[in-house]
Amino acid sequence: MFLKEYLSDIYHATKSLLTGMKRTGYYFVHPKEIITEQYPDNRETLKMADRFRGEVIMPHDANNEHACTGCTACELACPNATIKIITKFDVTPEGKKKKALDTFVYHLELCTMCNLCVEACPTDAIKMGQNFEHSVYDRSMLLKKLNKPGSKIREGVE
Amino acid sequence: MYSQTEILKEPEINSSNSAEGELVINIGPQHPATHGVLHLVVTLNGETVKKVEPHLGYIHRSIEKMCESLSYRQFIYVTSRMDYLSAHVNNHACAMTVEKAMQIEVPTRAQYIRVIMDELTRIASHELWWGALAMDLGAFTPFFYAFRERETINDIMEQTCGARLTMNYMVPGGVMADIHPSFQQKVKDFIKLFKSNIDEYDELVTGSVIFQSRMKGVGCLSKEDAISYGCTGPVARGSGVHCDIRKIYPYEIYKQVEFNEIIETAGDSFSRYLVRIKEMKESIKIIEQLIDNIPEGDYQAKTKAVLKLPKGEFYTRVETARGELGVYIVSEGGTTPYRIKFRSPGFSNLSALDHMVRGSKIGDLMATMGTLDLVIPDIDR
Amino acid sequence: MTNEEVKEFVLGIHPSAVFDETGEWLNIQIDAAEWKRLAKLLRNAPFNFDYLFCLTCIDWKTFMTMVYHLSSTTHRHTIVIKAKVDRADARIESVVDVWKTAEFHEREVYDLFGVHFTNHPDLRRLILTDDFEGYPLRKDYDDPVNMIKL
Amino acid sequence: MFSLQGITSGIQSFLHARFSASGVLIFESLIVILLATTLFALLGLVLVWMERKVAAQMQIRLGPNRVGPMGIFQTSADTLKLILKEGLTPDGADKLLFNLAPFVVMVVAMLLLAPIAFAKGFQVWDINIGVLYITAVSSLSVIGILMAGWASNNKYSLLGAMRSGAQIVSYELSAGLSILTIVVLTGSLQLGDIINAQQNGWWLFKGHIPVIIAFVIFIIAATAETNRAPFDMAEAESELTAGFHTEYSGMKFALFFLAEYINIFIVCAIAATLFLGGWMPLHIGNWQGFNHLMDYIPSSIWFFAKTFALIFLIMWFRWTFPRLRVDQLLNLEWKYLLPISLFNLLLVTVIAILGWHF
Repeated sequence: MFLKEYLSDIYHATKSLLTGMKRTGYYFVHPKEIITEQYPDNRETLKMADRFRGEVIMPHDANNEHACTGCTACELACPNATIKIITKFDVTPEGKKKKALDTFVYHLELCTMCNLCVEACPTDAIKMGQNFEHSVYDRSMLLKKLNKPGSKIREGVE
Repeated sequence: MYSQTEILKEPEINSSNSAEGELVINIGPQHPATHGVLHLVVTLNGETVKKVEPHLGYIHRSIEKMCESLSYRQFIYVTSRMDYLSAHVNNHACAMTVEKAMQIEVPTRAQYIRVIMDELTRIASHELWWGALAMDLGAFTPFFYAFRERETINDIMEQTCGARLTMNYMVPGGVMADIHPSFQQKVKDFIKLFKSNIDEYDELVTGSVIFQSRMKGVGCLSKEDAISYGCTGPVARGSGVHCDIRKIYPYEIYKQVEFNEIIETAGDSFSRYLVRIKEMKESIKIIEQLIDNIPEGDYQAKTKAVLKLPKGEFYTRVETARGELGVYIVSEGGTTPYRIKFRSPGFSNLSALDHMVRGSKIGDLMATMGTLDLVIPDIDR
Repeated sequence: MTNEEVKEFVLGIHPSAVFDETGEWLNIQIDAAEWKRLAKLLRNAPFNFDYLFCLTCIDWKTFMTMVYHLSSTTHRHTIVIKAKVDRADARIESVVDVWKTAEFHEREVYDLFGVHFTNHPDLRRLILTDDFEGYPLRKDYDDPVNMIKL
Repeated sequence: MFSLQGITSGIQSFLHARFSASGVLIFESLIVILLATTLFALLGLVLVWMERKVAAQMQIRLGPNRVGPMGIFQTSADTLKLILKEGLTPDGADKLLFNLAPFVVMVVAMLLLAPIAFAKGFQVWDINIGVLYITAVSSLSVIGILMAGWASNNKYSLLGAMRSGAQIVSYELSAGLSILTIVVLTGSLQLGDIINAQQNGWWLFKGHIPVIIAFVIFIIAATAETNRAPFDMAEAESELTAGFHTEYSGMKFALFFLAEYINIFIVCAIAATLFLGGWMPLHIGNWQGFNHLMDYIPSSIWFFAKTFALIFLIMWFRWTFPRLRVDQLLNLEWKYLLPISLFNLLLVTVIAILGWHF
């Protein structure tokens, strides 16, 4: 009886090991199953999901106009002090002073892509961009100004 | 904070009690098997483990203190950084605590989405654990097979939540955005892929005689000890403790879903392994029940811009992939929590490690640690 | 098993306990000195509160409160025990021999709040370095270098 | 037919015509040293590349694919990097032993090269106790590993070295016993004789089931002796980070790394020689036509094909199985492999005495 157990032990052990080898062997002879993505080579075909959060961007239209009123809702919503909004006072044709965005400072190096600023924005002035290739040689290069030079607020955005 | 010399100072090891013939080795903070920066001071007698003493804190960010200065909308994203493999579930627990305190009714659609996301996260987490466990035992190949499936989940997450690991998708009152139009199809594709591939796991690892001999009878934890050490999740369920929060204190729509709480009674590493493998299948069952029945409606309840919790104490428990996560908020009525405590599952599970591995071999220490499924940021917080 | 039974039981041991049922679970405010005796009795029959799932501390600036969340795996009942400890000389008896999980949790609280647990088998800093000064989770702790203020 | 035998005898007669006997010996030694070193370098590069490619394919990856076509120059680039790296010697290490250890391991691997017949008539030294020589020399490599582990002054290294010692000493037994089955069948310790005995069929096919069992045991023991997964207790990266070579860096590490692969090559070459006929083409009994057809394939190709097939098998093990625990490793040897190989040897002896083999 002992010998029978001993032999069946060996048989089952060998069988289980061969089953495992069959699985790896299967993949060895089926190169089609390879899932490697050759990243820098596939940049042309690489499409990020449209909701992917890579960085905060401020879309500008053809007239170099954005929708940011400088209300600082995003600045307040940000948990990491990533956003700093510097406002200025524009003078409207009627002669009234109006608060407007001067510079939208964005610290990419502090950003955790939590999307809270985008959620907080009442005018949809900012959104999440899909660019993920952020590496630079100097940390200061991660400090960005989101509003383009000379841009102004779009008509009708309050 | 520290001067250069202090950092360079030799780490102090409890050399006072190392008797003749005992060897004290530092496993970690940089070690292939500790999955992060866990530092174990192991006292050995030859190959036999005499004592294991975890030293924590290498990745302590004091999230609890940080949260005290963050608003109730902001603090959720930080919790993704605790147990990063169950980021969704952590966010979920926090959102639920806020909802409970403010009595916000979450729309049914949001509840469905949340539960599906939770279960996907659970599968992804268990996949990673499976691969990492096999790697701890010296088999590299399973890791890649596990990641193949996990990648599909990450793609689904990326498409709907916008991020792959730290999603911050749950907000008080629901979820941040509606599901992506192709979400349901992608999840169904994943289920199909997963069902065809889960057998490979058994072929490659579960059935293997080497794996079984490494796992069976190793790192035993009795039911009483599991409860006393506060173990939860698959660790406790492997010892026969009924502790699935989804079953005993159902939240969201878990009450309406049919699934089994997986219980194994042996209490060794292999039963913990089986619990997790079976749990993945149960999670698939839950997703299958929900994915086609997501009701129409809002994905987010209307909430005020600034959330203020009433004065009081609020505690929520959820089941993460590693066990019971508790969020304990003490509010003074302001916009930020007065004190917040995260009862992390890994912390309690780790405390049982010493008890489990005393007297076994170094290889068993690795196997047991692998089945505890430790995520160090979750332990350190 | 109801809250009333627990109340009655606790009052029998510790007459000056204060109860609060406004929250989700029964809150019992006790004296720190009585805690260990009560813990042992609660752990055993009839209630069998064998599962200590959360052990933490709250700093109320003038005093501190130890909070123990206890649950019974047989009765599925949860209670919260609170014990006031002095802030200058925070001291409470350890419950490691009642619930083993308390060992790590107490060390964590000792580390971050500076509550001294008497009779703890191995009360050392768990997270911070042994020569660290101060208790970071106390409200008056200030670290101008590492803390980011918004 | 192209044959390496022609070249070797050509060189020999060329040298004999010009130099005295001792001069010929010196020249031949120089040639052998040159060839052996080249072979080592080439084998190291090829085997490491092969391992990475095999692993990648099994792990549904591509593997190295940047340096050169299919990444074939990847290992050359790695070697270049390792040569350029600083070789650190830790404080408190026994400097002499620490620096000597990689060379001991390497020299042992080189010595083992001597009796191996790479092709018909292409052999450094057909010593008449070839098999004994192999078993004796191969057990020396453990000294290098123990030296490395001890001299590093590192607890991981020490544990790894001790494990390695226990392991190699035990697995020598069953490896030796499996080799003995062939010696019993052939009646000679000389590798040339063993190969010639397989003229009408390889021992694996001629010797019935006992030889197949011996072959399987030899492969297992060889895997263990070369410290390869699932028996890589000495390195066990999840337990001992890198085991006995934890403290090594730069070229000294590269020597260990190279020696591991050379050892694999050598044990596989020995297995191929003993069980699969070495350079002997596949001959089946007295099927003259078939045998002649097989003879058209050069003997060196036969040898390398067999060896690399066995190397692939060992790599296949590595990328499939989890690692054994140290006590299970010894259990496997003492409870399973050793009794089986003892019994097996008895069977083979009976077969050999009664002449039951083909």
